[in-house]
Amino acid sequence: MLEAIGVGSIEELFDDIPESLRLGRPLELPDGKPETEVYDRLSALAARNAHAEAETSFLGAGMYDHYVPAIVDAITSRSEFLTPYTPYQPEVSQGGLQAMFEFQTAMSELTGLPVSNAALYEGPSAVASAGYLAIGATGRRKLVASRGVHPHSRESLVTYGAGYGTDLVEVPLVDGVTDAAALAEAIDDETAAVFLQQPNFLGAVEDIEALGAAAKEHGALLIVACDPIALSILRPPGECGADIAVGEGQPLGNRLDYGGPSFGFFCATEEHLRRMPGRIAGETTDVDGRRGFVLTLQTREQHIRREKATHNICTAQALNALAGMVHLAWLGKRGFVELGELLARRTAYARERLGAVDGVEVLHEAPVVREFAVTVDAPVTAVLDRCAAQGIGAGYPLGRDYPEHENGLLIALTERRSRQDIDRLADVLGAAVADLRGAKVPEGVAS
Amino acid sequence: MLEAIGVGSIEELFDDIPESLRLGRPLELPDGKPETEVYDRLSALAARNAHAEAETSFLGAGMYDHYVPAIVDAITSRSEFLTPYTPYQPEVSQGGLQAMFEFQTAMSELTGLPVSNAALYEGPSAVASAGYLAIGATGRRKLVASRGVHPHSRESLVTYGAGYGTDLVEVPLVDGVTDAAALAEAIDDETAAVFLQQPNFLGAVEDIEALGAAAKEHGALLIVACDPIALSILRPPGECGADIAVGEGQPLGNRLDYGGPSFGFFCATEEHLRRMPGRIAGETTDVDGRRGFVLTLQTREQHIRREKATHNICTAQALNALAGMVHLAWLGKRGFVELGELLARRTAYARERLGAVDGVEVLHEAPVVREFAVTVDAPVTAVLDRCAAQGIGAGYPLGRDYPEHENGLLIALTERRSRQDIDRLADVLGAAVADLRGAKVPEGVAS
Amino acid sequence: MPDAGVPETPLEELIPKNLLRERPADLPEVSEPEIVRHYNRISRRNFDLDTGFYPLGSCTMKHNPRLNERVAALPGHARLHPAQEPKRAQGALELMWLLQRSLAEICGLPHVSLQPSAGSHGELAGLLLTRAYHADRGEERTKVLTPDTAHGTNPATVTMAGYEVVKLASNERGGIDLDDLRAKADDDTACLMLTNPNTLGLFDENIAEIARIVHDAGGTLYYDGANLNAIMGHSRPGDMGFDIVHVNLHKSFSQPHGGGGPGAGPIACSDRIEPYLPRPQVVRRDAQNGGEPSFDLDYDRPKSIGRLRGFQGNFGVFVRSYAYILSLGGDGLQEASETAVLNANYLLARMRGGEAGRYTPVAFDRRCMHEFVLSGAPAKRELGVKTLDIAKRLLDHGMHPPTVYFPLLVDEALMVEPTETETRETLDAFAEAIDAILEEAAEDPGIAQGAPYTTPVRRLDEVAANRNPVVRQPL
Amino acid sequence: MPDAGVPETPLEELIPKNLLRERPADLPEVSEPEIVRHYNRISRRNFDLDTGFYPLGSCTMKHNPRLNERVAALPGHARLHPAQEPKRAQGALELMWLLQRSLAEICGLPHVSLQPSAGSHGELAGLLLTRAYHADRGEERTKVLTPDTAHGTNPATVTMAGYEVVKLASNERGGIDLDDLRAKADDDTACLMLTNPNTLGLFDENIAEIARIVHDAGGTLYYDGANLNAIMGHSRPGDMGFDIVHVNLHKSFSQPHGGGGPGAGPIACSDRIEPYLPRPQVVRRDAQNGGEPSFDLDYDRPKSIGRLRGFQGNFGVFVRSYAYILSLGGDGLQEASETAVLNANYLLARMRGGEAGRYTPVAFDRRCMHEFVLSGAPAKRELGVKTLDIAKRLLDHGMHPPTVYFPLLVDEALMVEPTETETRETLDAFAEAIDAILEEAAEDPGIAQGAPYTTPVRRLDEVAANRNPVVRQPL
Ligand SMILES: Cc1ncc(COP(=O)(O)O)c(C=O)c1O
Ligand SMILES: Cc1ncc(COP(=O)(O)O)c(C=O)c1O
Repeated sequence: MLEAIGVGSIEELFDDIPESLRLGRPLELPDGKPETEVYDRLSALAARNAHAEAETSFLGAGMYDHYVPAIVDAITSRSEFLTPYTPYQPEVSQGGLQAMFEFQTAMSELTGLPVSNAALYEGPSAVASAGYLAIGATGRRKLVASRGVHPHSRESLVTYGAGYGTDLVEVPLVDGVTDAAALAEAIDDETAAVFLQQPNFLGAVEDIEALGAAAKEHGALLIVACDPIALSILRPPGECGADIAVGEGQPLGNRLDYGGPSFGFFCATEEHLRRMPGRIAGETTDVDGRRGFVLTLQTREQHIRREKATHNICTAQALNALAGMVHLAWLGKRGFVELGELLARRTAYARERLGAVDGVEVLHEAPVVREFAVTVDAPVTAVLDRCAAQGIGAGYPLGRDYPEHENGLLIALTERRSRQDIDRLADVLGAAVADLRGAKVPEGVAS
Repeated sequence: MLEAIGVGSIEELFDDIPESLRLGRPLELPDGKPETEVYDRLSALAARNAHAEAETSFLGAGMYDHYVPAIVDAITSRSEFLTPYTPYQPEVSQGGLQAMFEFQTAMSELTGLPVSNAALYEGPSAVASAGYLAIGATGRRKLVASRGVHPHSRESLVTYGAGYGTDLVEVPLVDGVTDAAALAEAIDDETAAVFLQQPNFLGAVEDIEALGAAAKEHGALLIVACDPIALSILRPPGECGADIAVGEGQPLGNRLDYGGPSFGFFCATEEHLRRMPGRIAGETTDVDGRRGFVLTLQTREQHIRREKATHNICTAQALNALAGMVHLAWLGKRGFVELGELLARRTAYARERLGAVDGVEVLHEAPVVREFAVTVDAPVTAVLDRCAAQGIGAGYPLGRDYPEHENGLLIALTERRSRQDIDRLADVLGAAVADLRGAKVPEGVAS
Repeated sequence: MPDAGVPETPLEELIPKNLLRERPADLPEVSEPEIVRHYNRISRRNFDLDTGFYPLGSCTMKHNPRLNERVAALPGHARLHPAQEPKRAQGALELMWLLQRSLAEICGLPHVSLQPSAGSHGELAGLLLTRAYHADRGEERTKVLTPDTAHGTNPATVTMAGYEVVKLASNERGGIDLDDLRAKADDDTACLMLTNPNTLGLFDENIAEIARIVHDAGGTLYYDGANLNAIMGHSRPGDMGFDIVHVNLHKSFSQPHGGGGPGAGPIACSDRIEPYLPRPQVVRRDAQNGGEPSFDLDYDRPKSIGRLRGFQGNFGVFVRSYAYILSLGGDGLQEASETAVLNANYLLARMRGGEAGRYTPVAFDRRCMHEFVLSGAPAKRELGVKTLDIAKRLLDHGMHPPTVYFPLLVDEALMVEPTETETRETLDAFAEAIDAILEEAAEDPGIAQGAPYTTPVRRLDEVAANRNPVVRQPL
Repeated sequence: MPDAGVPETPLEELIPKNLLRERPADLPEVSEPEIVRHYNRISRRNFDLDTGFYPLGSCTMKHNPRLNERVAALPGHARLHPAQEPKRAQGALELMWLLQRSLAEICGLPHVSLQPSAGSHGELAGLLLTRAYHADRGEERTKVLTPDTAHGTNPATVTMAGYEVVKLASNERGGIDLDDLRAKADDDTACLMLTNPNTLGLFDENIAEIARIVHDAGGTLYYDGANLNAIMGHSRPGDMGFDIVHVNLHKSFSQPHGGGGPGAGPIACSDRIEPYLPRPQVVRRDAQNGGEPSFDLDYDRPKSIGRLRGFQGNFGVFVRSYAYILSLGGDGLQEASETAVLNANYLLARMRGGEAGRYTPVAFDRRCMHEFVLSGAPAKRELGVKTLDIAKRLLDHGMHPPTVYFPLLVDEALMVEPTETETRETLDAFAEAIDAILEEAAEDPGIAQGAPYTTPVRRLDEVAANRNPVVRQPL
């Protein structure tokens, strides 16, 4: 091949790189390894994680240990879905495009909003992207968010906002839900958007419609971040006056994967269609009149519009969105509702059961779907360690994000956590609290 | 649908079953379970097995813990290979047929015999099937087998032979290999076939050609069962005068799976082509002159020839044979030889290392490829328990199959067992033997 | 390849040169991406159940749940060595024991051996059991009865087991001709092998009488379980009088067919046959002190026919089938059979009308069980289009043809088994495709005769392949 | 659905009715086999890398080893909750730390954050870091320079980060016009974003001078790592003077592209940028008492720009890419780049001749790095066949077209990136296909203009799709 090129060595092909900029030494990385050794090495690392197969986990806080049906893996691992790129050539990408179209349909159904994109990276950055849209759409720069919105989402809003100079005003919770009066107070005619979360971070179901009225009044967009699983039974944001609904898609068909990859969804009213971020599949016909799909409204996108694009996103999370779609199809119309009902009932049971444990107090009494908060009467980190030693991941400590709930604990359920698991949690947690009651947090333990 | 059929209920469709033969009660099995619960139940069972991911295993005895490359799973899990049946309609089965053809080519290369079928169930029954062929081909009924042939193969020969009334004469081993004189003695003009194994059950490489001479002399078929991995470096049976080579295919691309499914291979001289058991893919052309493959020589088979068929096999192990083929392609011509060399060197090292351990004696000094035998100076079952407690599966106890080696231990290697693993085995085994030396086997422990 | 990590001794110093290979096996030498592309490409030249309708009669091409693949791949199953000490393989042994108990309940027979690797292996086991049973009674019998509708493995097994085949005629309802049976069942009869419903998809109502005749003659009754999918939870071979049953886990119990395996063919049997079951047998041992029971491999079976293969059988298949049984449950298995029978009867009803009713009428004009057999004789006679042509033309409709030319009893047979996992829409589409093919053939039989046209290759020259076999790539 | 196992309280008693859904989401209601068939069938309407050549320029469509999927799926990775306490997620944190160290070495920059989810996310991080860096110095700069060859995400990111784009011209060798740069780099310049080799596949030899100019003006230099595959082990962005780099793990580090993601876009940076890196950061803490080091998430970063997303980033992608780095090793990565460059130059050399040389000449007549850009302008002019037509006709040859109409600088651009995992045979076949298409077009341009013909659908009406968007299935 060198001969065909007309060079004497491969080295020569790198001649354009100035001598002084050549590395001139091997990379300080170990030499390549055979597959079997790489497997062993990665297995050894994996073995040092307390994963949800190894402990009974009640961790949630935005990502949930749902059962991912086997067909999700079977379908997403097909080369035909796994290895192509973005469907730039629609004639040979109908599989991916149709899956996107189906996904958009499903997300539109879940959120009650007419248009959906084909997914963004994940939840919090989707919230931030919604903020970006709101600023573009309203020409205003103030954002108002309930403290019920996921802390990661609020942080992302601040990070993203640093670019275009936005203010984020946070509104407190009372009795677990957004303080309606404070929210109304915070919204003014400079407000580009109001952010709520459904259910909120503490698991409470918000009255979106009531809360959103103030946003409407001032011409601010109402943006609702939601748990897609909860939308099986909750009134969809689109029916509560939301302009945009976004969220973390992980609970739909995606593994925990220590936080990613998953997908973010982004749905909106018709009005915002041409401002949407990300890919959108649209239906059309080919020259022979056959139905087909293309990436549509590409003039929104960076590869066409460059600095005038509505967002910079390019590679997104198509495969994860497909996983979500397959999961939804597997659940089916009825099964999806049944899942929501199951969770609501088990969660109600769990809250009651835990609330009855000595030293454990329910943090709020607002309605919940699949997650609820308690306060334990002992240093929560130590309590969590005790539970972990018994093979139980008891939940997410609220202290870092909500200093007002120093010993707060967020407890999440999925269909994988049975009543027996809940009862065991109550016992183990109760014993740990009883033991540690009155104990001081040893210094340096709280992280 | 009932209406279209013209019945009032599904029950009616079962009217042909006489009332007295209806079960008339639900099956005494638990009710159906959702996928997540079935997964949990099966996981719990799996967790109670000491598998080769959980312990460092030196178990072999015919099945080996080789690394199965990830592409084997990727390819064999494709619906297109996983879910069709036998390629009865070749026009839409070219994928499976071509894979069979490639497999036949590879097995023919490995064994040095010109024809191969597309796989049988597994090793020992393939040995028995070779015996059946020999009886048909020679019209004789006596079978002679070295005690170096896998005990399961010899047992299967006896089981199968019960049908057509054969005698199995067993020939002992000396110094780890088949006793040549005794073998020659055992073979006579009534002998249909002589069975050897390469390497034999104790891991020793046999001189097939020398041993086979007596078979030739008396017109008996020489049938060699072989470890396909060892054929990477050993002289192929076809070059040693074998008429038939068979074996257990598991080491090629198949998981341990507690013993199956794997595949058996079956190769022979041209002369036996029309007596071969099982499917055979053959090359041909279609009406447009394109190259294609079909199941060929079907007049050997049960579905065409019924009681005159050369064997009764129907469903075999096509997917496992494909796995074997993919593994071989992944290893490649050079890599396959390198694997054999690696094993031979590590095994030589291991035998020397183990032999130097106090209380451990090498059982034979014959050349070995990947498995060797020792005797421990303590009750072997207790020794194995000690090693297991240290996370080491030290090997296969020979006592049940070879009472003359009551405390014998067969130790197998694959590329997954490193030098460090071998050293650790030596240490742990040595310590166990030292501890248990002179101890009596507690009653009921030896199984 | 990993580093050996040990001295690089020349091979000849480890193994005598005359025992070593002179030239390496001529395997492909290609990169991983090329291997992936090669197999992905050729895979697309296969028709598969996950992509289309596959009504291959007698093969029960039901959906293969992917959950089963997932649980079979758990390291605790997939990387468990078959020679692991039973006390360190309790999960696997318990699973096998549970599967044995489940199959025993489904078959109505108390004992199960999971060892046989497929149906035909189970058949061989069954006849060897029969031989051992008679031998133990000092009897030597030489004949096995099989109906003319029997699957090819039945007579082939008879020969392999050292018996002689005696063929039984069918009666006008597709069942066994009782007079013929009475005439042939005698004290030389070792066994009658039967499928019920039989390969015509018809339940033989005389089964109790048949059992009586065979048993009175001193023979055993063997149930070929290929068609068990029709009757799960409704009727049990053991209750019908069968002594030995094989079950095809790759049919009724959803093990994927893999392009021709793997499968498994466990056998169930009655008390009198039990002593002869293959070795080793999975057993449960109750704890002396009220603790948890344990599971073991029992080798101490002096009357056993011995081993039929290595180790404990196709365990990976057991995992899948046990997962399937757990998923469906007793209620679900019964429902599966009901839906299988419903689907077959619906399709049959549809095909009684239209072109199909005229040119490919049902062979025995009864209601069917889980499958039915049509005769393409009128199509051949009146249209000049053979069953083979219809089958090939179906390929152009994107469907796998039914089993053809079997059972032998039916002229130009088409054996259709839709299974319970197909939708009504799919059944309708199949009926319509057959009608369309026949309609088209009435216009121009040449189209079907030349079919298929849209497949990766077209009709292949099997005669040339047989005459001049090329069974490997030349060097 | 599992049994709730708890009281079946009516939903309205748990959640006020006005907060509940009135009608269920209209999801499909189909059986598992139907779902499998549906997705299997539509999957075959995709072209994919595992089946054919995919020389999509700028996208590095290299082989995706299946080993990586296997290790990513280990329960210790796949079922690890992102909020697991760091002390109970040591394996994951160590893996991330090791990946950070590996990328730092490859990029030649000491610090790495794995948080960004793709290249464009990394770009946004880069500009936010730049802003924070300047702000910390009391500076407010408003402009970001991007060459006219820049990928669309660069200018789009500039806008999102609240900056203004200033475009730089290219010189006659395809590099940055230094005079233009000198003219535009001033104290309002926040950053220059650059790809090197750039999107023409050409290495800008003036990079040291470029860095000097930008740094002298007080700006930062951002490296768009999309083309890192050209130079791994040969040259490092950090050594070239870049302050911030993003790496597309889905390009150089073999994460499968998934039909448009997932990917990951870790960033590496210099010491002076480090204080501003996103939060939390994975850190190693050495044990006080000489024990094993431990790994942690460090939130205590007061100058951090904060979070760009939830939790710790696309960890599953990290597992795959780390497995890839381990598999190849330092030596293998260097060799990968060499082969990528060799393959591109070989293909370019082949395409300098024949019809391609005449109708689709290389845009800048130099040797290339890992990809090259052709101009289809002569083909358009002389044959009436546009780059789009050539691309569509390639589909009929069973190959994926190169990237087309990018970079914008090149008229009728065709951007070809073969990658290191393709064989010479494949490259030859591509060159031959292009020649054949052009030859055919010289005879009859209508063929290419009407292509493709053999694909699941033919050319689609994108105008109609835009004009009247149908973006979901109507109810
Ligand atoms: C009726 C009948 N009997 C026996 C068999 C043989 O079963 P197997 O293929 O599992 O050996 C089959 C299937 O192929 C069959 O359909
Ligand atoms: C040169 C260049 N820059 C940036 C990007 C954006 O990267 P990503 O798609 O990962 O956001 C791409 C790829 O799509 C690219 O090719």
